[in-house]
Amino acid sequence: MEKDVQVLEDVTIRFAGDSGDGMQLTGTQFTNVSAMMGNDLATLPDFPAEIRAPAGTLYGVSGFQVHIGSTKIYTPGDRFDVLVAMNPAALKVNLKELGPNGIIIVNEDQFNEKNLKYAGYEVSPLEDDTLVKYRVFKVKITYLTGLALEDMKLPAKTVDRSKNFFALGLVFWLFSRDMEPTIDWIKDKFKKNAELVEANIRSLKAGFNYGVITEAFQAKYEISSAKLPKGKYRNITGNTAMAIGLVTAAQKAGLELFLGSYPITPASDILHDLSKLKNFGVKSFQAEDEIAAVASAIGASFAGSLGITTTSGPGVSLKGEAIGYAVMTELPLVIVNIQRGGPSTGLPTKTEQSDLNQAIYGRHGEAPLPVIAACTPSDCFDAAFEACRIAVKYMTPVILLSDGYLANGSEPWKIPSPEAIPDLHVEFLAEKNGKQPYSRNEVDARPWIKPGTPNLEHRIGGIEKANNSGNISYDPENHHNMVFLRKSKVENISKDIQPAEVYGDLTGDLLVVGWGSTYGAIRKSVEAARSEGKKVSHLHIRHLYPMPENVATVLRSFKKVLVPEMNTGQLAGILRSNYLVDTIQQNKVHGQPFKAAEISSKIEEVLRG
Amino acid sequence: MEKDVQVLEDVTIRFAGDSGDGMQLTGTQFTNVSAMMGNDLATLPDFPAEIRAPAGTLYGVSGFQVHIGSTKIYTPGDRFDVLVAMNPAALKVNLKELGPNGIIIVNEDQFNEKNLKYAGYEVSPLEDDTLVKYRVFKVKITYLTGLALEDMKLPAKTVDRSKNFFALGLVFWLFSRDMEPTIDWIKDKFKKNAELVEANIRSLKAGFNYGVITEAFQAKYEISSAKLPKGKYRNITGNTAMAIGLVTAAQKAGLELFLGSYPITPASDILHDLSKLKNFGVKSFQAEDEIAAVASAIGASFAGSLGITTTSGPGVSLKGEAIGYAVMTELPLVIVNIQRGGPSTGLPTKTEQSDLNQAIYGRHGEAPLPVIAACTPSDCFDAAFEACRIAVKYMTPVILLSDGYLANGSEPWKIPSPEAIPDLHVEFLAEKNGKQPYSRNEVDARPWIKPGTPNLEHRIGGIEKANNSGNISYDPENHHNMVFLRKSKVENISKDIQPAEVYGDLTGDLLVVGWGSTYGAIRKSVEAARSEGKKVSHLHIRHLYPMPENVATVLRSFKKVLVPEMNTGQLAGILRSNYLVDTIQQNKVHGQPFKAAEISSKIEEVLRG
Amino acid sequence: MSEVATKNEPVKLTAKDFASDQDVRWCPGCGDYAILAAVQRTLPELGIPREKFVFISGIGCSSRFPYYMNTYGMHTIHGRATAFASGVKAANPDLSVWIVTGDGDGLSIGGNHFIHIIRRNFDVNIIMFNNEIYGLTKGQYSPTSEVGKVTKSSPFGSIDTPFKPTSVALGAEGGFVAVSIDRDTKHLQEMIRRSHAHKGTSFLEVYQNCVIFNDGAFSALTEKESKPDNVLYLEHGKPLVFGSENQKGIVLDGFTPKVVSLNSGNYSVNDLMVHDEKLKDPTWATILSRMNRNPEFPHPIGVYRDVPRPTYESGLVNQLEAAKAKKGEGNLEKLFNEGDVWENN
Amino acid sequence: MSEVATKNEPVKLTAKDFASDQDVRWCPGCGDYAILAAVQRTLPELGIPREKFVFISGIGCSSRFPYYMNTYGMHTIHGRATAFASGVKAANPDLSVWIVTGDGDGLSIGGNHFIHIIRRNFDVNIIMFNNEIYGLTKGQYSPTSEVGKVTKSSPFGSIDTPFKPTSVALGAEGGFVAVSIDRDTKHLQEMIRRSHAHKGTSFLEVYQNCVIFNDGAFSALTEKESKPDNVLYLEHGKPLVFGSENQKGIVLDGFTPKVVSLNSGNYSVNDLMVHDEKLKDPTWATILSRMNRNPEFPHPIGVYRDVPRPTYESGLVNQLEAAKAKKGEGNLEKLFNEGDVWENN
Ligand SMILES: Cc1ncc(C[n+]2csc(CCOP(=O)(O)OP(=O)(O)O)c2C)c(N)n1
Ligand SMILES: Cc1ncc(C[n+]2csc(CCOP(=O)(O)OP(=O)(O)O)c2C)c(N)n1
Ligand code: SF4
Ligand code: SF4
Ligand SMILES: [Mg+2]
Ligand SMILES: [Mg+2]
Repeated sequence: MEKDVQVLEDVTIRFAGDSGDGMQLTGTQFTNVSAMMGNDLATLPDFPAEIRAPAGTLYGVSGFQVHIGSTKIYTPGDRFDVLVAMNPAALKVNLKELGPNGIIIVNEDQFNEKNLKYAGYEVSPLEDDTLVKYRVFKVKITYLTGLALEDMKLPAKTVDRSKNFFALGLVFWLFSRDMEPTIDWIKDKFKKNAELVEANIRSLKAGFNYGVITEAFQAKYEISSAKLPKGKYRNITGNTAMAIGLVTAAQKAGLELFLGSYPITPASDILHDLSKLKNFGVKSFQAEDEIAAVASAIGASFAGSLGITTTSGPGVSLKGEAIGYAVMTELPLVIVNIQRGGPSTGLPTKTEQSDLNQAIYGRHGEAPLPVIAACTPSDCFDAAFEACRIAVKYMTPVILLSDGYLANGSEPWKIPSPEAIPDLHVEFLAEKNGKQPYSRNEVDARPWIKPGTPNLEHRIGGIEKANNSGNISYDPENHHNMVFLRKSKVENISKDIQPAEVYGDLTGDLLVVGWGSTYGAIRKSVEAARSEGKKVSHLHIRHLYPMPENVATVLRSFKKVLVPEMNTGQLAGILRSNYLVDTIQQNKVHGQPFKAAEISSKIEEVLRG
Repeated sequence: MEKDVQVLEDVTIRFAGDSGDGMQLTGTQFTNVSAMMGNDLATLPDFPAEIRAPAGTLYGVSGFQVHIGSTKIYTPGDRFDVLVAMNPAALKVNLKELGPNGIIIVNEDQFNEKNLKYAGYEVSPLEDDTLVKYRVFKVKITYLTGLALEDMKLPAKTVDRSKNFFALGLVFWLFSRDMEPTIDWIKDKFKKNAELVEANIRSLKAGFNYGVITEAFQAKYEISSAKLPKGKYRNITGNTAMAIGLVTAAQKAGLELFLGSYPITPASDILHDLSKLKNFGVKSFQAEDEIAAVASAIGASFAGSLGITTTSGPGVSLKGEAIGYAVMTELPLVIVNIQRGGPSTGLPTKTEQSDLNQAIYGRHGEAPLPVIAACTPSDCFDAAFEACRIAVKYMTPVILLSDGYLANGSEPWKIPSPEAIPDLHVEFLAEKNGKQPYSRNEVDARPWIKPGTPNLEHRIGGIEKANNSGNISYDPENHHNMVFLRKSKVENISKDIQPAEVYGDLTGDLLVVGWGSTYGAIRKSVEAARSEGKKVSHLHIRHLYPMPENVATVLRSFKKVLVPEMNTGQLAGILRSNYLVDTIQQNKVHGQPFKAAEISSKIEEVLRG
Repeated sequence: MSEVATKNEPVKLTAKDFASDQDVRWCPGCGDYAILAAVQRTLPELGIPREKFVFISGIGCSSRFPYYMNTYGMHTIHGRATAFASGVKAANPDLSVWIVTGDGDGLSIGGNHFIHIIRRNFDVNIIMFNNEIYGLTKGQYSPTSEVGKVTKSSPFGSIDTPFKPTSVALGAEGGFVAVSIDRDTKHLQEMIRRSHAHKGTSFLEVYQNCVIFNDGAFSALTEKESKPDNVLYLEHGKPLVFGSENQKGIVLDGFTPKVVSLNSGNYSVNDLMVHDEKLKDPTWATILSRMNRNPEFPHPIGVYRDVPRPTYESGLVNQLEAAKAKKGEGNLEKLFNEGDVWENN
Repeated sequence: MSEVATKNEPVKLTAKDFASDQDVRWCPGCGDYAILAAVQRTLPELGIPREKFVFISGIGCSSRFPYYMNTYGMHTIHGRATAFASGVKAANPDLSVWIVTGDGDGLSIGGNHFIHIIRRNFDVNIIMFNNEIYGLTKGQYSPTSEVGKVTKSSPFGSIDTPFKPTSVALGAEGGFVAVSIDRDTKHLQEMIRRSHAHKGTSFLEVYQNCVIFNDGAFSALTEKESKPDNVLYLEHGKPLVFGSENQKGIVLDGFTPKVVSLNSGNYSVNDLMVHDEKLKDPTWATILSRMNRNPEFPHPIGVYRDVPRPTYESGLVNQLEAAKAKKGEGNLEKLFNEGDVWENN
């Protein structure tokens, strides 16, 4: 049977099921195939806090959302157009974000009494009018997968674990995806188990063919490839990009990378990724806690490595004292904070931007250090590189902020050529030449002296030091001067960084200012507003401390300033303090990224009022 | 021989010598006697960082400054009028702060070659013209003490240890002090050693008589008693006042006080003081580190005690995570931070105000909590009481800031009547009555439920909680609401606190805004400016977060706002952010309190230009 | 705690009374379920009113425990449960305080508080769920994981020598040290009872299976075929015998334990070491704690050591009472007026 | 470290070469001076170029140590020296890393890093100055202060059972554990040498007199009259003899050591325990570490245990080399292009 083919500019799909249903894997495969077919895209995995919650429960639902398109994609999509729900709980949890007239594909087999009860449905939503506004496709996925594998005589568990490939196959068909990359992937992934390879490929094809054959679907869709800049691409998550960025910086600086880390959601994957890169000379050290993690990284920096420590908010709260020590000893160090919902343990698997104040102010004493934030998954690569650049050039700890959304979300990364990446010149002091441990160069950085170098023996420590000599000094004047020297050294970095990115005109009615992962949602909403002729621009601040010099001027060139943040207004507070500029806040602390539409309506509201 | 008696309005004396010379004791005795004679006063001890540095060294000099007067005394004195220098190093270190035409009393016996060399004097300053501008009294204190004790046949060490009493006796004579209280004190202090009692009293009297007899001194001085409000007084240091304030609050709340603490300069004395108060039901727990200290205090609060933890900056940096937990679990807790020079280990024995930003912002996530600062030594009592009041009324952790200067400095404390101190009504939930662990009362506080209460079993934790039930909740809306509820609960405390204190008119040319221990110096300089007819007022902010409601209006009623701080401008930054008001900063980070004169000249500068 | 019971109405509770209304959210098959059940079954026997129990945990899968107990509870922050518990117990010694922790929570980030609470000897009960892995963060090696273990954070195998939790506890002056297994319900209940009975800090390590990230770590100790050769049940006053037919035993050669066969004719039961929990010196307990370093040896399960010493909170309370007896109940008037006081008129 | 020496020019340094230009600022009479002198005197013998030494400390009087050594040094933050040192050694295994800590720094706030570095077995040397008090903060009790000790923070006497630092180290898998005394210069130098010689974490506890806040804490071990009865010098392979005329010895009754008189005629030297540092099981060392719990017993001074096992950094370096051998030196081009890559044209 021939079906209609409709061409879409973009589509957002959410795969949802039990933690054990393999939804992350299914979503990732769909993503990778779409990427390879040239779509731009953004993804949003959404894990439950439980490792493997009991099947069928609401809190055990695991989701993976992917937004693909033939134009630039900024966000994983405000709502989704297609919901694949492997059980009633997945339907229940996700239905409210399905867009008007959206497509629902359900595994009908799972809509039994027990599961309906778990999901809190008294009557099956497939039977009443819950879903009348949507296009519902009830598919007996479990049953059909079973049929497809019948002659293989596999254990029931194995059959059950293949059903996500059936679902994936069906969605592949629906959106005219190429199955080959996934088939290759299955072959590689399960290469030690020929039976599984066979079962999964069969299920995938069965799902695809179901789309071809059945009458249920009237139309299928196509999404043309996006006009991304020429080049090689791969789909990349923020955490992987971060790990690669850090290693790249170490290589370009000619340093060994030492990672001192302690596992914590959502930062652990950076530790995992870097642990694999031993052939890059990466020494990863799983410390006993976050204090030991940062302390060991500082020790490694003292010894001449690039010391890195990765964590999330609670870990940063523990590292404060040691970070202050790095400020005092003026050693390079990058502290990566993958922010999550706070305060305290908060919402560990959810995203938030609430650690900005802590990054800037969260240590005792005057302990200034540069703070940088990544804005998209692939930007984590660049932000990591930039953080390392500043750390080694200025002999300073740097805090690099990302968040749960960037960490696990993904997008196509235009793979750079390693040669095109600038070198980070690091020179260790090799001979005295009149220099002392706290001598200053043209940017007020002190020399980096590697233990093992003859005649440069010296001691550093957390007590105030005399400038130049670095000896302990209780002298009041010296203390005053050193406090201000450390501050001005960092503040002068503002001359050595890219101006903050302005999208749109340099003056206007409204400036929407953001930082970090709200980048995409803000950009999309500002783009939309501008396309309607509104005088709105977007200022994205990547360097939070010190800020680029252009921020002051840009802020003052707009009638109003709107600051959307996933916190209660931390950047807004800082802008007010720095620039005495009034701000309008838009704050959402839901553990979820902003939807572009939310910002769009705020823009309208502000412009109206 | 009769001598002139001159009446002074105030005088500042600095006692200085080796760490082993007993200068703290000497200064304290002079202070107490002056206090009992009705003078107002303020003191400034100045310890070396070393426990007992080698005799004669510059860094081993220990000083104690006391400013007494017959009028209100706000500071320990910008400069001193009298310097008692027990050795050359003490002279060298202190000379630059001796006022014009100041009196120097030196122990001539110590000006030997060795000591002069230690102090870096090539020629004895008693021989060249180093001291021409001063009135120098060379006294062979060691020799004369020896003479006075000759027939007692004491070991040389004991004789040497008595010489500070000789110096004290001499100063007592010079300022017409009464020796009796000190004699009583000696009798009590050394009651186990009759020989020491005798030796010290003899030395004291010998010093006094030396003043009477010798021709060296032409005049002696008197300082009339100050017109302090009627009442009973004692001289008190900030740390002692803090300890008493905390116990008072616990008693007035009908709670046991649990102190979880870890020693750290300059906070340890609070631990020491509270450890003695076991008959008040105070349970003091010296934990293994600061994390255990704060965690145990939170545990104690959960169990129904008033949980307190005392520390200094580095300790607060370690406590951040647990403090966030107290925010989430909404338990009362007072975190006392006796600020010292930072960052890192910094200048541990010196004073500074650089932990304000940390107090307000120094935790991951949105973790708002009230921040209060004491402003004088005796005010530590009131501030401690206020911090406890807020903690138990609002079920919230509170950060209470003091600093090294307040901690060790002293002033007369008008002893309140315990009955006049208000009760802090604390009610534990005893029965459900429809309440849940996270129900809210009229000020949005949740109920305090003591384990051991039947039928109210419940669990708390650091994961986001559903309002009312307090159960774990991953619900996005609930999280958003709870983040804002915790914030508004704290911000609404602004309605329940005293307005910020304004000294002077409510409008004018210049408002000098301060917080914490700069209170005295600012007040003195503003008083001076006003006495010259300048339109200057002083706004003192005791509640730093939330601020009292009057701050906004007052700030906007002056042409200029000057913010002197012992940091790089932390309060200034907050005022700018909160009120969009431009500030002029005066920052001194010397590890020493401001001198009133420094602020006076800044006031002039600002008014001029 | 037994005084508590007599002071109050006799309580007749059941396991169900200790189950909270919260859904238990561990992975299906996780060993944590069995431990929860064992605790819920044992508490009613202790004769303590439910409201006097407090369960305190850190962070980890295991540390979700308090939510499932219908008692007072604190789910605290990672590694600090022991420190929170110290405050709870000091503030109210009348409470029965239970600490639930994991091998990561208790021995990695929480190692310091762990050794300090043990030396101070608060009368609290620590149950450490040792699954030799970080469960909640999805599978990194822990301080009890074996050398060479491949995990997400040790893709080439761990190079950390693991701790023996019992050795650490003994090195820190542990007065009560015991080991049990999630699957061995009866034994586990007995150990919980014994933990409670000990006055002072009791440390109970429970081998716990993480089905997702470290499945089968203890299968040698739980599977029918292998268990008899790998588990040595300790009983006070009894010789150390094990094996499917009780055909093996432990003798001591100097300080070094040796496995001997009772069938060989060279050794009889009378030659074997006799277990003594009550030895003042912890030497024997230390030998037990290190026995299973060698694959030939069985894992000693049971109470290694049970030697009381004064508790911290009793010392504290004594000092308070002595001070009150000596100086009288604290009086603010007196306190305010200490030292040199003068009057201004 | 000995390879290091051969790789470089032979160095001929003296104690003076290891003294920095900073004034030593301990209290006159403090035991720290003697330890500093012993270290400065011993290092030149080790045949390591001066620039390869790194001294790392935490905070405390003792932790001022690095400032006085003309080597590389880090005076870090309270309790964390061991953690900083782990990073230094991992980053550059070629350095000779020495950690100086106090009983408060190393066992109170730093207890966790202490036990973890020991179990991981970095090849570093820890010297703990144990004065049984907090010196720098002016006299509070420490985790090694005895029960009942009256200090500023324990005005009614401490109620904390103290740690035996050596027991803690052994419980944490310590491979080298030794004890010396500040006043016993020669012995101390020998122990420093031995610490250095051990591959892996060496732990040397030095009893150190704080003249200001805990004067005489170890006088029984240092004063001429009392020393012979209170100090037991350990020598590998030698029987445990002590007393002014070597008239006393130690025998073992089960696991329990007993003091016997060699004059009584009941015991001869041949009956005594013979010290063995090399026993694989730490049992004997554990007995030594707890011996002086009883006032009748002497304090064992010397090397309790010296049993090497692979170091952490060697494991780390091996993994790096293996990875490079297998996959080749890391190549960014390859790394960037891992996984599914596509071309947009
Ligand atoms: C300060 C801090 N660091 C890290 C984490 C992340 N974290 C949570 S649980 C855990 C380890 C859990 O291991 P374990 O204690 O063995 O418990 P299990 O999950 O295995 O029961 C870690 C590292 C955290 N929550 N807080
Ligand atoms: C985070 C932190 N907490 C507390 C302190 C205060 N402090 C400095 S040294 C010290 C204890 C010192 O005792 P010990 O390690 O035994 O060294 P000693 O002075 O006796 O040589 C303490 C509590 C600090 N510097 N930093
Ligand atoms: S991850 Fe492991 S320990 Fe955690 S709940 Fe699942 S099975 Fe249990
Ligand atoms: S206080 Fe004690 S340990 Fe510190 S330097 Fe003085 S004598 Fe030594
Ligand atoms: Mg575990
Ligand atoms: Mg000490």
